[in-house]
Amino acid sequence: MTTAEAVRVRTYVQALNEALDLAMTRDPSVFLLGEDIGRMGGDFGVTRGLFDKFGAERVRDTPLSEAAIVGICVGAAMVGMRPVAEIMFADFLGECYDQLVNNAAKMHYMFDGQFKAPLVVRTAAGGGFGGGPHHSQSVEGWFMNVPGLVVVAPATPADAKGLLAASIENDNPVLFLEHKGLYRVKGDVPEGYYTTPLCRAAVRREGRDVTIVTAMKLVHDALAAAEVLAQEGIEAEVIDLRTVRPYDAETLVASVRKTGRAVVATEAPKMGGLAAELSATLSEECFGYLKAPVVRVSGLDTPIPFSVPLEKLILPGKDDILAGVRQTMQ
Amino acid sequence: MTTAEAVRVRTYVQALNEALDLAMTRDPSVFLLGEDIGRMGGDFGVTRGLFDKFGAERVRDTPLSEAAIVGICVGAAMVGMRPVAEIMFADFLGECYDQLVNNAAKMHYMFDGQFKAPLVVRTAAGGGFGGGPHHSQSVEGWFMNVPGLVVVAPATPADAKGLLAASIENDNPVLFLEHKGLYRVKGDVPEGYYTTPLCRAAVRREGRDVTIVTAMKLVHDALAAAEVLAQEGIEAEVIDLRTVRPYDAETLVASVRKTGRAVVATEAPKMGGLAAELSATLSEECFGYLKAPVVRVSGLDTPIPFSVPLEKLILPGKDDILAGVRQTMQ
Amino acid sequence: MSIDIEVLMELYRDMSLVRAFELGLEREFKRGAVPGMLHIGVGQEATQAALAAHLRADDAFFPDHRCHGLNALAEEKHGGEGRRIMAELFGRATGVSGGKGGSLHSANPAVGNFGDNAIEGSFMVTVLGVALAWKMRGEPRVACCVIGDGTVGRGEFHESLNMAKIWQLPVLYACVNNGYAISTPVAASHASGDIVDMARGYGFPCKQVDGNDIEVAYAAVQEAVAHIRAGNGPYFLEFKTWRWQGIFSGEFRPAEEVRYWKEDHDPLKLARQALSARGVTGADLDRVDAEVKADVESWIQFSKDSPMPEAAKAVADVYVGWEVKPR
Amino acid sequence: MSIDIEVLMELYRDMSLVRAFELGLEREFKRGAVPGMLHIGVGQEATQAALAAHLRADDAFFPDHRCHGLNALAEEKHGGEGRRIMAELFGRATGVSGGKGGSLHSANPAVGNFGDNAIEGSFMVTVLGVALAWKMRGEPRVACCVIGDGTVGRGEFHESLNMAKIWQLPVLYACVNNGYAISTPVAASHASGDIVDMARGYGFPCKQVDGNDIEVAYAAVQEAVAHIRAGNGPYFLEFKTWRWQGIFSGEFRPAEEVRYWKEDHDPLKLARQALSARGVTGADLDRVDAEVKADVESWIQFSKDSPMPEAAKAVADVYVGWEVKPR
Ligand SMILES: Cc1ncc(C[n+]2csc(CCOP(=O)(O)OP(=O)(O)O)c2C)c(N)n1
Ligand SMILES: Cc1ncc(C[n+]2csc(CCOP(=O)(O)OP(=O)(O)O)c2C)c(N)n1
Ligand SMILES: [Mg+2]
Ligand SMILES: [Mg+2]
Repeated sequence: MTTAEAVRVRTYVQALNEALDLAMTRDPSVFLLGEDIGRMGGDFGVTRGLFDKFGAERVRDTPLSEAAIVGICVGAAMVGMRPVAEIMFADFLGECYDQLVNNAAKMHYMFDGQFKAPLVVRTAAGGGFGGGPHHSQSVEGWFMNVPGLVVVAPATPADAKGLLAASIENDNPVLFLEHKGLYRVKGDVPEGYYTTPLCRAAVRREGRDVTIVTAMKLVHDALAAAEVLAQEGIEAEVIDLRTVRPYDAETLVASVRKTGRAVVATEAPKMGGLAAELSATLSEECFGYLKAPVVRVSGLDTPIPFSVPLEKLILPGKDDILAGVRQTMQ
Repeated sequence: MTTAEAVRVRTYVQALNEALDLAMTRDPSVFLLGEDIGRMGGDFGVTRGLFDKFGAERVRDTPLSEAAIVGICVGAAMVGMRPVAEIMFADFLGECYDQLVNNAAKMHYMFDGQFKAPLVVRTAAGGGFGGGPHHSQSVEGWFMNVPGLVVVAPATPADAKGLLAASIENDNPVLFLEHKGLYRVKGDVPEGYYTTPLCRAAVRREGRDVTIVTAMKLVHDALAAAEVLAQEGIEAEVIDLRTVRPYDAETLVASVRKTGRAVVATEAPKMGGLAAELSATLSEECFGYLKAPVVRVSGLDTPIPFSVPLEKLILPGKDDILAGVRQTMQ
Repeated sequence: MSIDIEVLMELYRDMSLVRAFELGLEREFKRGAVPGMLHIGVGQEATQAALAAHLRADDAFFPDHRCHGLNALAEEKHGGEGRRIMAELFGRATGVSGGKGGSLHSANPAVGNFGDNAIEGSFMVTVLGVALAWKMRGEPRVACCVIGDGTVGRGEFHESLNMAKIWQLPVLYACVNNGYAISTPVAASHASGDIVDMARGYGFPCKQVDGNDIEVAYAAVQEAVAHIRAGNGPYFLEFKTWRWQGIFSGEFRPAEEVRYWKEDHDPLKLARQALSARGVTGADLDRVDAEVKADVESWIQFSKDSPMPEAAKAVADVYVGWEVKPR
Repeated sequence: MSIDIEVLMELYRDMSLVRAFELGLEREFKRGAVPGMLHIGVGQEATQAALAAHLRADDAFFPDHRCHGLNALAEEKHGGEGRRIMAELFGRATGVSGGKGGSLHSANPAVGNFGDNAIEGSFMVTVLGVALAWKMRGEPRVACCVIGDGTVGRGEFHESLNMAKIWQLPVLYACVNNGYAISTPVAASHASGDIVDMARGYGFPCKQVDGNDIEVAYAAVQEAVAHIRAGNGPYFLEFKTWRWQGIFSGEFRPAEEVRYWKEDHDPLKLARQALSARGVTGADLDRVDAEVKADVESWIQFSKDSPMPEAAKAVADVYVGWEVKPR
């Protein structure tokens, strides 16, 4: 972190709003675009007040044209702007997948470094509120196999602010995942402008017996699980990835080599996503240190159903993490 | 396989063409659509002759509207047709990602089984011919975290035919990946109509010392590597996945439990794709059996450059598989 | 162009049902009984009733996010059960999608309801496939998609209209122009505030009508459906209307605009005026209102009394033919 | 509307250069010296020369897959080197994209070349961002995208034209209608064989011109660029033209059509006629042809003599600021 000041309690939404406000104030090349982000302040209120402060030129409402929203970011970034788009729900990224994967992510490489694509695409990810199959997905797995893209996923208000500021400053295209289940969560947030480094995990809790690697909302479930485990004498180390691609393998590997046990917890389906990458790397890099197989605690391999009790069944939570840890301790 | 007959030598392209021809002959609900698949017979000649045989109604040229091409498949499948689309290059799937991921893959689930989406999207994947960043990608990693989707990837002419027929018969949405480096490859192909079961791997070569799990073009590199290794007294078992999602974990796990060593070889970038899923599952399921960490032999974590020597550097081949195996043998 | 009084009465009843459905639903949503998000179709009843009147059970329609009412009408008209639309919104096992879809994925192909897609507008290309299949099989059916003005921003609008034209597909585009996409006025989103202007370039019939005048809307759908069913290819209808729901809760539109649409140009009021001009008494209409309201209340009760889906449903139907493991 | 003879001579020279470039390139491709795929712009030289004449170094253009010639002209006119476009096609370190891009990703922002995107038409939305940035910064530049008739099938066509209009962005759409997308005739792909018909609904100036008559094409681009630069928002130009290249190798089009375009309506022949009507001799023009041909041959030689990119380039520039490990 740089130049942190007084610390106050803020929600995750407020923290994001502060980051946008401060980034726009210090850098005239930063501007926002997305659906209903202007007067209305965005579907979740992240851009609230910014239209009044910065005007319609820098806080732009768009049509429902997701491909164009991201395309505009890429083009504007090519000529030195720092656009920050809001895609209302992460599920809609399918509409601009080409722009992110084939254009933004490859821009710097395929033109031999002549262009950069310093853009941020913010979006609301994750389930747990009865949003159904098209408003609840955890989409980082769609992008894990895409070199050139950065995927950031804050778990706390302080990180939401610092990582968003860092993402805007960063010269790479950043997909910035905000978990809907965290928007109302409160936490200490330093005043003023600061950045939290990308690609660096945070050890949220130290422990000697098992490492829980996770991100976003499940960080909180993991910490709650760790409390329960502590009462049983099991000391879990909880690591919050913060950036999921490229991620901080060093910190994870060091922790798992220490504890000898690893649980990887992600909300997305188990097969083929972030959880698989983490389990693979930990298994490969900690071979010989591991006392038990890595356990993936993930969403079930299904779409996300609307009905609340069904959604509860398919998404993982504290109890599933507990079960996962116990499995590694056997 | 069902009802196989006389065996002849055919190319992969011819084998695919036979599957389409036979499937269209036996089932009037099968039809084809895509760009330049009619008179021209497709960019790689897979649909050659079918326009003349089946007419413009069942072999439909489309505009450059990839989203619509897949959307049409979904809609037609909802009312009982079995559409087979050609997306000219796999890289263009970014344009129809939403239709595949949010519509086709979730259709059966989110409407409680009331609809099915028995469609096939065929596409040309893979690099190695100087196609550059937008005509060379291995895209299975984009879809590995998508429940509801089937991803099929044949390595031989016989499988190309049998798996395509099976994909068309199957009631799920199938993404069918044809490797451009295999189109001209020849092999024995049974005459007549037959299907090769989905989600079943093939053991291409038996061996006791190490298991190489792979798919598509790299199957051939792995077999070549196994020949070299055999001369050194190392007997490699080579497994061709054939279906990459959902894949045949049972066969892989049994093999690796037997050999105690595993190399996972994929053309796509290492991080976050199919290779990660395989390494994770093998590490988790074969813990205690593994004598060495699973090794991933993959494309480098970069886009695919145009220049031929650079492309050679970033794509894996026989030598990289050899190096990977030797690493597991240490 | 005057409609039979019996037909007009039925249309009134349908509109009244849509309104009762939406108001009852909104009440339950505010009470917390309905999970997720909710888009309410109050104000757009005439459009929905007009579509329901002409679409058959063996046609297909893709409803948008404000079409609970249309979905319920399709159930009632074609041998289904309107209450199963309500139950779906409550996430119950008795819902048309077994509770797995909710507001945005309520489908029942038996009554022609092919389900919404919460990726707004994605079904603009799906509808082509349905229409193509029917055309290939020589079945004179109509495939309809209901899209909002905002949804017209999606690139699929172009791919869809273009391909519907070149293949002369039996597609009815029913564009519900209620002036806004969430908070964004149509004029700020589109090259033209009149969506037909953007559709005309594709060279098939396009018509803009008053979507709140049930007689006009009914006649327009009738003509469009006849055109399509006769094998003449696609038709684009733009219904000018207005939604009462603001941004989720708050009202953000000019007071005069609100007053005009709620007071002067409410589709139900307009229909009542037309009916009383033809001799129907207010008491008769009140009776209709009371009946449909009672129906809706019973549907709400049915929904509340219905069981949640069984746990096994969470992993059912991911694939046809393969099982997914429960936890 | 008559053009200065000096200007016309320069345009002829430019067209001749484009043709020589493409024919030389095609020859080397057939010999196996150029890897990958190749789309040749022979027949479309007038469009490319007209664009090159009016676009400045500080404008931006997104060239399509047949625009090697336009790319080379932009180099030559704005202080770059045409031979670096050739070298890029050979995948050499001296290419504008260091050999990493090839035919479909040759860029050089110093001369306004923002690079092609091999996902046809994806840059139709990218161009909006460039134009928006300039508009926000008050820079009177033009952002141009060159698209084929086939590419118009993409949904981004709609998203792009719509947003260019609502934000009045300085975008020049240069649509090269050569009658086919690979093997598919424009009439089989589009609601109208005249692409302007589909563009007009967006409410900004759209014009269809003979893309093979350099005087007409030149004047059309001049007018469009002036309109845009003056802050009047987007402009759509459709150039009617024809490509000599068939489907990769084979010819599939009617003989009469081939004859018309190659014999009667070849842009170079037309320009020669116009110039000789104004007194320029065939020998003068032949000299121009010989000069540019010699240039192109030297570029080919330069390309062949250039080194391949260094191995380190394979993993360079994936991310700004982070390294990717080599094998
Ligand atoms: C692709 C996509 N983008 C954005 C949204 C979020 N969203 C839901 S409804 C809506 C507004 C739609 O406006 P309109 O089509 O006019 O329908 P209305 O709500 O006015 O009836 C938006 C932006 C979405 N569901 N899908
Ligand atoms: C999104 C996408 N779809 C398909 C292709 C394959 N493709 C390359 S060029 C081409 C035809 C383009 O036609 P047109 O725009 O008319 O350009 P022309 O080749 O006639 O100059 C196609 C289909 C592609 N590159 N990108
Ligand atoms: Mg609207
Ligand atoms: Mg063309």
